[in-house]
Amino acid sequence: MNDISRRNLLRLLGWSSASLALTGCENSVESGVEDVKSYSQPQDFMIPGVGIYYASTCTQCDAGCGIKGRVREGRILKLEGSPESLIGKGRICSLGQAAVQHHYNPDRLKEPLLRQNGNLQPTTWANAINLLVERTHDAGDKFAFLTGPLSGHLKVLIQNYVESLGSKNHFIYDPLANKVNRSISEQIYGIANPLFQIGEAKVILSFGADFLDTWNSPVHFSGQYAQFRKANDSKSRGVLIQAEPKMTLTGANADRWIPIRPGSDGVFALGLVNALLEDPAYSKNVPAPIAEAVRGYSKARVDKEAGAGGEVFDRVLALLRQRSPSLVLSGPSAEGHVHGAQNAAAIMLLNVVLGNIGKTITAPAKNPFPQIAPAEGDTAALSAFNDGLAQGRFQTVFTYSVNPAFTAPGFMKLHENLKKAQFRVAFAHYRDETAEAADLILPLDSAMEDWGTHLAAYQPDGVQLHMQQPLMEKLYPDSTRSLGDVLLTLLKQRHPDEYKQWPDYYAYLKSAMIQNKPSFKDAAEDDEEFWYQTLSHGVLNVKNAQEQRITPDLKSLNLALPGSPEQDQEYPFQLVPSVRSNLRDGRHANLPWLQETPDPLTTIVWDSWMEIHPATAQRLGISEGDILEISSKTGSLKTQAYLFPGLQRDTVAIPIGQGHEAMGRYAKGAGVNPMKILEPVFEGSTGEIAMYATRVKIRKTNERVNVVKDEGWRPGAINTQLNRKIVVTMAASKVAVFRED
Amino acid sequence: MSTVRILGLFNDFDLASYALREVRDAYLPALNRDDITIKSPIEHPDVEELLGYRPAPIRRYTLIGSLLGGILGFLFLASSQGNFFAQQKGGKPIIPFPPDIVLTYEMLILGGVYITVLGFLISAGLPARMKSELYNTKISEDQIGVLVKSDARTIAEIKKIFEKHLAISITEEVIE
Amino acid sequence: MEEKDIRDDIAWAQINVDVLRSIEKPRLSFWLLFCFAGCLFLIGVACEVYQWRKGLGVANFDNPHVWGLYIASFIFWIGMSHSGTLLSAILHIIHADWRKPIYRFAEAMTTFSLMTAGLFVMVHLGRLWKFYYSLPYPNERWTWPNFQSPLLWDAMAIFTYLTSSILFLYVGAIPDFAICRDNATGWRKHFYSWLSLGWMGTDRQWRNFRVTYLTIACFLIPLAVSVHSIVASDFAMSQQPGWHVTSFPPYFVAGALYSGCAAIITLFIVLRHTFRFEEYMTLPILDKIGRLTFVIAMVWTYLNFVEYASVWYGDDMYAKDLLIQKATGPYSPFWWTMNFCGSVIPFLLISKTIRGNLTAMMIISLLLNLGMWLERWMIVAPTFSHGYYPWTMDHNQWPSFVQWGMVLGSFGWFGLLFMLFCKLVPSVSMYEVKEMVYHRTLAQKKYAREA
Amino acid sequence: MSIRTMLENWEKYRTTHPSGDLHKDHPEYKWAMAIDLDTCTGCNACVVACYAENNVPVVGKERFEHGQTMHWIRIERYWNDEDADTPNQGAQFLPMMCQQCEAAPCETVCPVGATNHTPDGLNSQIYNRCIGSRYCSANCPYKVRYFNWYDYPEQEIAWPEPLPMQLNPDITVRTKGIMEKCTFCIQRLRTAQSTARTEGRLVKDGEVTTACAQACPTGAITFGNLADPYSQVAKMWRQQQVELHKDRQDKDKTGDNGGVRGYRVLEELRAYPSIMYLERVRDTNA
Repeated sequence: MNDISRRNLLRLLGWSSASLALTGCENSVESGVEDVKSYSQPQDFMIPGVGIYYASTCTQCDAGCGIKGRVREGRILKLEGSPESLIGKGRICSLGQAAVQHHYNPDRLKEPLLRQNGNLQPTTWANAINLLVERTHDAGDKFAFLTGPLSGHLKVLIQNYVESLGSKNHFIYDPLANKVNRSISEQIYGIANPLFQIGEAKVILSFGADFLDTWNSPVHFSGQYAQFRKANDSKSRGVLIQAEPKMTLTGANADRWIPIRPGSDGVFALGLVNALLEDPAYSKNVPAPIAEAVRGYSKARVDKEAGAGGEVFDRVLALLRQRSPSLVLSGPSAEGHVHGAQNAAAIMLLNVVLGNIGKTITAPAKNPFPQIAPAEGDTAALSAFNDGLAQGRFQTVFTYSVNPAFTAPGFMKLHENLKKAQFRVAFAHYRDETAEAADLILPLDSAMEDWGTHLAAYQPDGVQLHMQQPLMEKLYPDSTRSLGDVLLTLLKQRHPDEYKQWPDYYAYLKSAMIQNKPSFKDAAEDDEEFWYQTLSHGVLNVKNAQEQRITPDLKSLNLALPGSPEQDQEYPFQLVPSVRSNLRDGRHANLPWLQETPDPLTTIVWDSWMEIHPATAQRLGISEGDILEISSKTGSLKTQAYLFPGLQRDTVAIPIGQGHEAMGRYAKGAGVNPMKILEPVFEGSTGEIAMYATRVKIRKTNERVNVVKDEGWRPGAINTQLNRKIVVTMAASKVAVFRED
Repeated sequence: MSTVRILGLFNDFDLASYALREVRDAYLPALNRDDITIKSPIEHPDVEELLGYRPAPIRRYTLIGSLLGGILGFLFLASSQGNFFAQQKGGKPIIPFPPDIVLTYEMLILGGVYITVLGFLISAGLPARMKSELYNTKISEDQIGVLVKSDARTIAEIKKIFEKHLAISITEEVIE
Repeated sequence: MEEKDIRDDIAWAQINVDVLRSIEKPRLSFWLLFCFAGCLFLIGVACEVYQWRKGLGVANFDNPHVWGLYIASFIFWIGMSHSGTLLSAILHIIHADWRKPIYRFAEAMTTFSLMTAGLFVMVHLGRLWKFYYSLPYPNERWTWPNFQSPLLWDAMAIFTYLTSSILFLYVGAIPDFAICRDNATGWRKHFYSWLSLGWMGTDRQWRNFRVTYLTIACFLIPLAVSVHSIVASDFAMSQQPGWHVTSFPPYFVAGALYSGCAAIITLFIVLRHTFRFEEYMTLPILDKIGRLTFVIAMVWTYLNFVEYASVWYGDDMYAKDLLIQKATGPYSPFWWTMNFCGSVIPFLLISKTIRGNLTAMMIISLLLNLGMWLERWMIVAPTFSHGYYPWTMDHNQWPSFVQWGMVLGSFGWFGLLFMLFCKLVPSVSMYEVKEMVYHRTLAQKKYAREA
Repeated sequence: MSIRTMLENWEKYRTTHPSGDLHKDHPEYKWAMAIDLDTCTGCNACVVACYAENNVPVVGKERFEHGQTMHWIRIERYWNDEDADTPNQGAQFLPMMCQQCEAAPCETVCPVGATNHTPDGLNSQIYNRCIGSRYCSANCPYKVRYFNWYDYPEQEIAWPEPLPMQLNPDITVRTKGIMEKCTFCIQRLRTAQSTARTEGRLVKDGEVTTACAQACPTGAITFGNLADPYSQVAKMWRQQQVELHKDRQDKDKTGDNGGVRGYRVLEELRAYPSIMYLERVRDTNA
């Protein structure tokens, strides 16, 4: 590797501007090629009939838990959490378990498809690669790459590739991003993703942050939640208060669930701030202008605008006063409005006032590797991408790990705009909506077959790099490829001299890791040994990662909240496109396990539904199973009604993730997609799509269906225990505390 | 001297019984009372009494049958339960009494009924060969037959008695 | 309407003639009816084939509704069987001679409805092809059925009951087979000679016959009672609300006799009409059965009421909820019909006029049996819909055409058997009618002499 | 010969269960659970784990609508009556699976003895002995037995190629017409037990656990050997003053359990379930 400079090598391998000293490494990386298969082929130490566990990383969501896969006779059977992962701590969620069904899915793409005279025909990889090369070699800025959130060396390769084409159009899109939070945290805390010490908090006030199910790092938070709930002689049982328009799973576990009016989170928070500031103990660390700004938020106003004042307000206030440290979280239902940033700011201000910074809100360790550091997505990226398409600026478009044709709001007309690009390439696992719209579909290895490195955006306790390795032999060895391999091939076309030394992605990764051995392990350790250790443990802890501290900065804090919106007569209801932990943005809709697992709160399976409050339903003469037509300004859809008490009265909720028109046998034709009727409303400061700002009207059709659900059938009533002793509830004050022995 | 069988058919039980009584009172030396048989369309105890006591040992069979059924039944149940993979069910003993008693009861009845029927066939001499005796289809309709087996001389006497009592028809047959 | 009872001066030969007429070569109408029954039966067979291939799901069972019409009909048919025993055995012991013309077909009914009930146990199984696991056959693994299970008691009891009543029926019919033999020609001659075992009406045969017949009758009565109390144990021995009821065994027995008597009335009228048995199946007999039915109906009503009352005052939450559900929930129409047919309709039987009116009696008897069938269904189904566990409570379940088809099929099957019986066995016991007539004449002579 | 066996073991054959002496009933193992409803969030991780571990078939929408679903463990969600207006204290979740009763109502009624009480305290189900009379399910108070109404492995929806490659070879897939239910992951237990036996010891606490307990993100499910007094689960049962052989716990006799949360569902039916739940807690100040 003499012909390329060392600095350049580090850039290629993703360690550039690493803040840790890297010792030189001169060993050849050709070795180990024959090991590529070795982790998925039966080996001499593999006893038939005995399961062996291989470490890897879960890619089902961006939390990035470490997993261990049980392999028998060369087949991956089941995934468990990896105890060595600081995120999952040996636990795993339903979503993660179902990853094997992505791998074995009957609808997986099994061959490259090329659009010839209108319809998609099978083609060869060689042919496909040639096409990619020729369509991109002079694309320059006419090339755009839309991906989901990325981290690790795949990110490096993608970015290197995009820039090697001389394009700046790499869009990172996450339909469920909490971008607003991140930017406001950036502004106030100086850190986009602070750590929330849920286990330490004595009381948690969460504004729609569904941290047990869908928010940030659910499995990690669930582990902390267990501590939070556990009372021992040192600490009492934590109290959870959830304020949100539609009950999430976290809300369902709250000691007090408050159905506040959608978007009024900021008002509620500022009301609390205002009330707290009367006490000098709290007012001391708040600058005067802010104290001034919040003065207006009286209890009365909270009551009027949030619909949650009075006795509830006092209870919350009292709890926050009595119990410290507390923790206030802001979730999607707070950000998803025009004034989302203000809501978030207000909530974080409340944290500052309560003095939670440094106690329950701490800074993560500094990530020394900016190049492989997680790049989180947002929805503004989609808008930008869509605009580019609309203006015809992009001729060649790649998509990977996103399905914009499904997740993009209807008003964007993204499906039409995609047609304006001449050459659309989808790196995909399924023939989903986006793939169907592409000219070239390239089937990728499943997460059980692929290599990779991952760094979590939400990384508790230091910095931990998660390795992803194949858990078994490829199911379709000749027809699916790893995106890393493809990118390397393409990069070799651009810069042969730089990349020729790595025959494939595996070799690239291995040399990369070995290059950076000193930042994880003892530099003296043998390379091969280090590599084997890395793979067998699946995680690498960065040695002495640099600690950070948060110093809240309350200057330039924008708290200008709008008054309560006047009643919209035509569109009387606020639409909540709720997130289902199983389906998320819809990418998991083709997994039978997840379709069959009942939604925790409604117990409905295999379908979509609209939740409406029983009282409201009664007023409108709606009963369970009625087919309703829900229309917004931009569109309408039809789905079944489900009477659900966990709603603010003028709110209705439709879960995201269903309503696929393609993708596979399980997803196709099940339910509806509420994203299609979102209004073109954007968050003021970040330009994010305001997910919770759509207003709808409801029309009852005369169709009716049986709601397919797991709970028992009660004519016109919610599902109760009928006075049987099934689930028993005890008052926290009564619980006997046992000393741990 | 040859043995002869004679069957006299009478119109009703009264005539038949008069005839029988006379045959009985005639004190024919060679006539064995057990050689007299009555054949009738319906059962008629008082006529049979003229022939003196004749046993019907069914009840003995019944007793034996039901005892066997009961005892063997219980032993079978208990021992098979003991030999079935001896794992408890519902926390009950492996050889539980209430169920076994229910089943024993059934088996007792089963044994009783079966052996009784067996006993019936044996003691009623069924199945019988029709050719072995004189028979007339009128018997199953409405006439009463009296069948006597004895030596030729006695039979001649009896024949007179039958005729005297207006037997409808008299048939004789010589056996060897 | 006063119709005379059986004439005392009727010639015995005449009796033979009248009765033997019924087993002559069948008429066209017989064959038509026979085919109809056959079609019903084939429907049942088709459903079973379909269910066998696809699995029980096609019958629309679900969790928790794991039982349905099959078990309900099973109890119904077992119940039907009890009347035969009642008429032939009990009345025989108490020397009620009016039973003599009608007990034969009642016994046949017993036998055939037991066979039908047996079918339902079969089609109910999830793996019919493995039904023999439930039989105690010796095998090298020493695996036996579980004798603790009331289902096994059922199997045992039904087997005993079926074979015993077949024997009872057969033994009781031997003298009549002899009559047939003496009057038949051709293949029937051989057939009946074989059946009559060479019966010649000798004193020895009659003597043993009398004792045997009486003994079996004595066995049959406790047996019949035990059979239906065991069927009741299927439920009473379980733990479910609405089933775990102490009064179930007598309740079931009463119900059984009840539906049995109703069925007898039906068949009585049918036979009397088709075979022109007015001479023998006389209205006075019908009148007696009518009274008997009414009495049993009242017993049943009482026990039914006792069950409700004990649930109500026992105040067991689960059972009480269930009772309320039965009366108000989705099953309420059937439940009320059941109570109406079972407890109100029988009061019509008080009227002598109605008891003497064939049409009325026909309709009533059918209604009574409808009520009794519903009773069985209302015992089985609601408990599943509203048991202990709130989460699985669900009243949406409804039997599919497969289940209904099998119920139809069972009636077809019963019809086939019964019609065959009518053509092969004299459905009126000739020799006993003769006895009856004979004894009555004797009695009258005696009376005349004394006067 | 059978009669001799019977007479020899007569004493043994006449003992009832549970006798009150756990170690007499289960000298080595008594598998049991403790589920903390305060930390159970109802997230369904256990349900999917069970599908993955036990080859539970997916039945699809139509079958699900007919109530013919197969999930061995289900998350139940209850409301209070007053929640119809506003569920101030959230919902009530409960994972319900076979309670592995010590005196199981399902066992006695099976005509062929396909379900029995095993020496290690499980309620076993012998698939190939089952003839599908469904009496066990009829008599189960918890309705946690699931019947194969169809030949689910044959149903296109359950395991189309190549999904069968995921099936766990340690246990079978079940054909139509037989009953199945939660087994406490018996394949895992047996493996651990035989390993321990070959090493001449008993299974250590934490050496084996069920799929649901292993997955649970909040660790709400504790699984272990109740016969081992030092196991976590035994400690919890002791701590919660719940005794296996009692149909009414002493602490409940006063009417106030003194803040000790342990209880068993439908305990009064005297089935002696092996799963102890810890009462859900709500803070009334909130």
